[in-house]
Amino acid sequence: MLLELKIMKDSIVIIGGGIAGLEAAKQLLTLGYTPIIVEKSDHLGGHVAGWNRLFPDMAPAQEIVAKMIKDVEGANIFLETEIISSNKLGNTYIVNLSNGVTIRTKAILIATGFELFDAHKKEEYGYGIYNQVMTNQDLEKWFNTSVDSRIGGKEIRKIGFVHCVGSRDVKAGNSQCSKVCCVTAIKQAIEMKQEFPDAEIYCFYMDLRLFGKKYEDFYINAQKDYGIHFIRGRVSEVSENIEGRLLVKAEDTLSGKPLKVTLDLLVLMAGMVCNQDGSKMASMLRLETDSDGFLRSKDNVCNIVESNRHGIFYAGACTGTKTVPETISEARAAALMIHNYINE
Amino acid sequence: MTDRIPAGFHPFVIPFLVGMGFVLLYCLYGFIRIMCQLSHKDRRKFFLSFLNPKILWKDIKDIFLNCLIHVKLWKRNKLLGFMHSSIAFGWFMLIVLGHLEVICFLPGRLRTFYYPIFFNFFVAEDNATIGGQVFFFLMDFFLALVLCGIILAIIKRVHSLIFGMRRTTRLSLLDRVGLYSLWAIFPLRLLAEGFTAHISGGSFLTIPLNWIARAFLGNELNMVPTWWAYSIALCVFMCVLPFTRYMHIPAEMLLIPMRNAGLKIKHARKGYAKVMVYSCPSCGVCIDACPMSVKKANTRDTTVYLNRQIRRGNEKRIEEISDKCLLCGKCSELCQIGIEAPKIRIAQRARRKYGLNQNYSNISVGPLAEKAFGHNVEAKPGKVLYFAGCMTQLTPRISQAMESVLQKAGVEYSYMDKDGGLCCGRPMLMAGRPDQARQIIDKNTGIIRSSGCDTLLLSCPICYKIFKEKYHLEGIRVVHHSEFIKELVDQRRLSVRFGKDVIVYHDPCELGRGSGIYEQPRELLAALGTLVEAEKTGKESICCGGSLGSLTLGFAQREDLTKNALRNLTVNLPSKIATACPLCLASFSRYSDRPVEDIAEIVDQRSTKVD
Amino acid sequence: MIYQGKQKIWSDYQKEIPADHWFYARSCIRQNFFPASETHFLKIGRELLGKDICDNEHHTTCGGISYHSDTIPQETAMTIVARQFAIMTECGYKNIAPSCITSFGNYTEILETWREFPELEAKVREMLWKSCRKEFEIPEHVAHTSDIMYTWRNEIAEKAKFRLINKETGEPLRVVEHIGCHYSKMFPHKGVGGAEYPCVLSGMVNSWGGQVIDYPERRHCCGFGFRQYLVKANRGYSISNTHKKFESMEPYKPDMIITNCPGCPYFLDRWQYVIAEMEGRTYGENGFGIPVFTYEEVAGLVLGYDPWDLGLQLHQVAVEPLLDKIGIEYDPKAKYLGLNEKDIMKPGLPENLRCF
Amino acid sequence: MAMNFGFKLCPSSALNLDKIDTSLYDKLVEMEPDARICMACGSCSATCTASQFSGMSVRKVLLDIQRGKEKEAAAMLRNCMLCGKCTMVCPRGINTRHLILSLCRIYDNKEEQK
Repeated sequence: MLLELKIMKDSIVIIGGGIAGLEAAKQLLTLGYTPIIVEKSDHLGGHVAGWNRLFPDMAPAQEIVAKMIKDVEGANIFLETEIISSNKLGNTYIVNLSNGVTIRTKAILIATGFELFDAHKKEEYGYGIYNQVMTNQDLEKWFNTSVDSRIGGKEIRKIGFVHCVGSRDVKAGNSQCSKVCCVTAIKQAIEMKQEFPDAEIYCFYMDLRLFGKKYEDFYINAQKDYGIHFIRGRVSEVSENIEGRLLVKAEDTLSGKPLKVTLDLLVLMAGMVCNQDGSKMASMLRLETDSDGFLRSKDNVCNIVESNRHGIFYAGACTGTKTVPETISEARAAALMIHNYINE
Repeated sequence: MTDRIPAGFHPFVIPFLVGMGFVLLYCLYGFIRIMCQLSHKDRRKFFLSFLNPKILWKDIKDIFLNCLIHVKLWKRNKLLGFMHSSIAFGWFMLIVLGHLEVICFLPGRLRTFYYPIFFNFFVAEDNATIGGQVFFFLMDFFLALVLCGIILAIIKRVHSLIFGMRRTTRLSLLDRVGLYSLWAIFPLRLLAEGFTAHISGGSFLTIPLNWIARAFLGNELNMVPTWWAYSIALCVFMCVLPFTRYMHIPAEMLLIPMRNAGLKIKHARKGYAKVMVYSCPSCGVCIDACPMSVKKANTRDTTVYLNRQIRRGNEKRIEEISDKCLLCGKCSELCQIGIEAPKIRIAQRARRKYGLNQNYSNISVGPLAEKAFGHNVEAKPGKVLYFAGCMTQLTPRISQAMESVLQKAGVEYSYMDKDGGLCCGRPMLMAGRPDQARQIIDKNTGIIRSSGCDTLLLSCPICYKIFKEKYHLEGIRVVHHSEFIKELVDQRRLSVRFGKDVIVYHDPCELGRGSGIYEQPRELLAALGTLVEAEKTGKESICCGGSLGSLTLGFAQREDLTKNALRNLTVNLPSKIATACPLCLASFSRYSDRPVEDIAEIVDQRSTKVD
Repeated sequence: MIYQGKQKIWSDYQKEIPADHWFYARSCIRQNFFPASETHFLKIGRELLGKDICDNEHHTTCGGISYHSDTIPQETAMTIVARQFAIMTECGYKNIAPSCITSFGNYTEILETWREFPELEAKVREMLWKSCRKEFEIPEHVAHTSDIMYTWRNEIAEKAKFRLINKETGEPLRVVEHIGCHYSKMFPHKGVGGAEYPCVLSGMVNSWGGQVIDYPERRHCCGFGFRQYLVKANRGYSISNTHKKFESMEPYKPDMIITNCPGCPYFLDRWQYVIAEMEGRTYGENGFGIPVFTYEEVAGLVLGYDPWDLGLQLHQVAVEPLLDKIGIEYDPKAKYLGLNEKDIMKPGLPENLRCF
Repeated sequence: MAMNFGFKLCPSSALNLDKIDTSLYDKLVEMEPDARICMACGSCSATCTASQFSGMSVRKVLLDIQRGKEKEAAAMLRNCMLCGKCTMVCPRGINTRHLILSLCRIYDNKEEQK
């Protein structure tokens, strides 16, 4: 009994303090373990902490994250900390952290998540070059803070959303679909229409992939109630006209004609790519990368949360694009898998 | 009976005279206007019809039976029939008897116009005559009859369900004024005659009233005011009459000879249609009849309100109501007056101006016919041309079953629209665009003529109706597949087996009410399984909700209609719903909890080739 | 426009350009239409900056025109290019500097193709040997002559007599830079500054005092497009593209256009005449056109060479208003005098486009 | 006088959303809000009775009037037979039949308004 208890008190290293890490930590706490969250940034909650409202029910992201953070009060949390090295010793891993702490753990959970595609790489869209080009993440930040030099200076009459920026694009290094951008674009388009009721809003899409619960409703609402224009065609280039407004070119593939429109704001739906720091750390742990650039799971159908190495588990977007609910479910699954692994 | 007032006049008759004069002038004016609106040909037809004794007799018979006795209402609901005929016939008899009294006793006063109405005020009873007693009795009897009717009418306002009506019409303000004044006329007459009964004589109703009144009131001062009140009530009623539903009384008397003369609706708002609209008594039978009424909001779009809005000239509502209707024809079928509401609606739709009009001049018949029938088609007696129609293309199981049945029966046939054809033109017609429909009809006629067939077989009742009514296909028999298969079975070219299915048959609007085919499909189905009936069936069957007649009803708005029609069909727990229309099939299949099949499919499953 | 953003992109696309020892590959079109431009590139390089540039008379066309006009297969183009490399190798050079953008694109494309498909390279070596008995080495560097001029831009600026500044107002001249499509659109990393915001010409303009304008259709093709012009039935399409560019740049009131491709200056210049005569539309001030220059011509002008020595009389659009603006002196009478002072005759004047 | 070179400027086929006139579409949307929810699936075109004669497509009509191409849309609309098949198959439940009627109504063509 005593021995059992000792094992149960094991520490488990969770790399990444986003929603996957937080949720896994909460579950592990409930199961009686001591999770140690190692987060390289200065805050918990990852990307979600910077967002405003979440589809499909427009739940406030910050409240969700705040609740998740509150739920992991018993865990050890190291912010602004990275893993320097890790060695396997028998059944355990010795993990050295940048803050000098060394942890001996039976299991490591990788919850390093994703990284937003660097929209600068799509040079033709002029992110960082034109004053009125922003990303989905910038827009979420603006929803939260109402501060952004790109919005508010001039009157906004026309807004464009470019889907698939850095997704489904071999030349941008990511041939995969980032899954959530379509619904995010529609959500943000609706929110912008609410902010600027007189503005015309255009969504430039290649395919609309609205796979999730109630996502299609967003699409219908956007069309019907908000009059958002959907133009099937990928934006080919963006330039600035003499008034400093954006001239956007695309093909209207449904008409089979080139199309241009002048806009006051262009929002790029930057896709998800694997977190590069996470990948580096994964290669340090001798984990493999899958063909889509994300970390390779033991099996992509039945065993997404397990890696090919004993004692190393995954949760969330480090293994591929995930929605928030998928990430949370996966974090719970990972916690259970870790529990089973330790009790093997 | 002698004159009580030597002058034969009292000022209280003035209101009545004013009201009567107004109504008569108004009706005369209305009649002249209507006549002017008729085309020359129609006007001639109308007046000539009175010279035809057969039509004249029919006019008189129809007016008597419909306007006074309300025979159709009796058939629908006895209490409702009694209520209407007691008021109408009773009042009519009061007027007739009043005149008879004047003729019998004071023939010199007949030209005063008001004597027959206020007879009892102006006369004094002398030595009681037998004739007088008979009249007194009859007058009291009919007054009692009318009063019964009025009481029933009051009850109906509160409890319409007793009269077989779930919903009644919501009355307009003037309608209410008219209604209350109508209600007031007869009790006031009773009072007035009661107060004068000791002078003018009375019978079982008025004499006791006179005793009571005189016992309690004791003087004759009440007499004149009650006659005034009676006259004023008459005046009010007649003055508002042209602006209320009671206009139906004179209008219907014009409508009946017009209909018997064979007039047709040419314009939604003029002539015959106008008389029809004014003939609507707002009884509200069409509200319950309307399949859309399953949703309360739709009740305001039923025929009674269309008529009312047309009378008011509310263009926006007229358009809304006209466009929304499914054109199922049930209101028209149940209408006591015989108002052809679907036709009025189509005529109304036809008034609309379009900035862009369809034109099919680019479609040439030759290549289409060649595509369907090949070169050198030989005319052959007995050869059948099968036209599936647009809607059947969306329910290919019907056309497949039809082909299979035709093959089993060894019928030689051509398939006109196997690779798609033209529309039949009925939807265009229903949308109120007869010129465009005519173009389509002409194209199709060309194709049919070059097929060499002498029978045109249709799977879709929508097509069937227009092919039958609007195409000029002399020498070619137009037949719906339910009739045709029935014939094949009767001629033993196809043998069918009885099965264990319990089948309910849904009458498609265009086939049943639209084309009068009710029995053939039922007889056919009875040979295939146990036939049960729906709650409302035949002429009263409920539209599936899918009708192309409605222009504005959206997909979501039709759901409740279809579900209600299904509820009606399944009261006798059938295991299978049979229909004979691709549109009904598609509508019902969407929501039905049991299989829905076309009659052709059921036949195909249960038939074999006759060796 | 966020200038820092552009600078960041420029820094991402810097190619290695050796300072000296180039094998010069001439351009078919430029030799004929802008002979002075090539001459002045050699003159500036050799005489002013003391560079070693080999101009060998045995090299030929690169085959680019025929290749892009679908008249020869790629293997033929490759063998022609291989022969150029062989001559370069024979002359003892390792870096090739084509004067033509199409050649530059052609060389780059062929080298990239050989890198992907070495068997093709082997085949071409065999074909070259069979046809000419020549062998070649792959050049270490391929740089367009505008790339090289780009590296010289600051030295030229130091030695310049004039700057791209309006003498009257002191304002920098508004310059449209037009880059040949085959410069970096196919291989962005082979161009200075990449494909979206190339800085090869804008770098020169900025160094020489001008101001580059960013107009919406700056990436658009000049309209030449080989088959689009060469097949007469397609010429309407060719000129429409040029028209689109001018319509887009016109609101910015550009003073001049600088180009680095053989076809572009020719078509941007001549189509202005055709548009003026067809539509009555001119794009410069006072009924003139917008003068179009090669980068060598612009370098020559800022260095103070005589405009007529630079061949500017061969332009359709009159250059004099611009020369006046900068303050460059010229002798109007000498405009149509040839090298030997002989009258080369004045061309007829167009109806709508103002010229001298 | 314009000189003839044997070739001409060809007008751009590009759709300029800044310049196109969408008043017809705006009017239609006011009458038929469902016109907005078309997702261009093409069911209507595939089933259209008139399409075999004319290339009629409700999807294209809607797109054309959104892009200000009223003439092209009108050419297609003239072939419609109002058979209602498109309404039957529309996955978004758009009352295409009424939409077509409304559109025919608001076309500003005085000559045809007989």
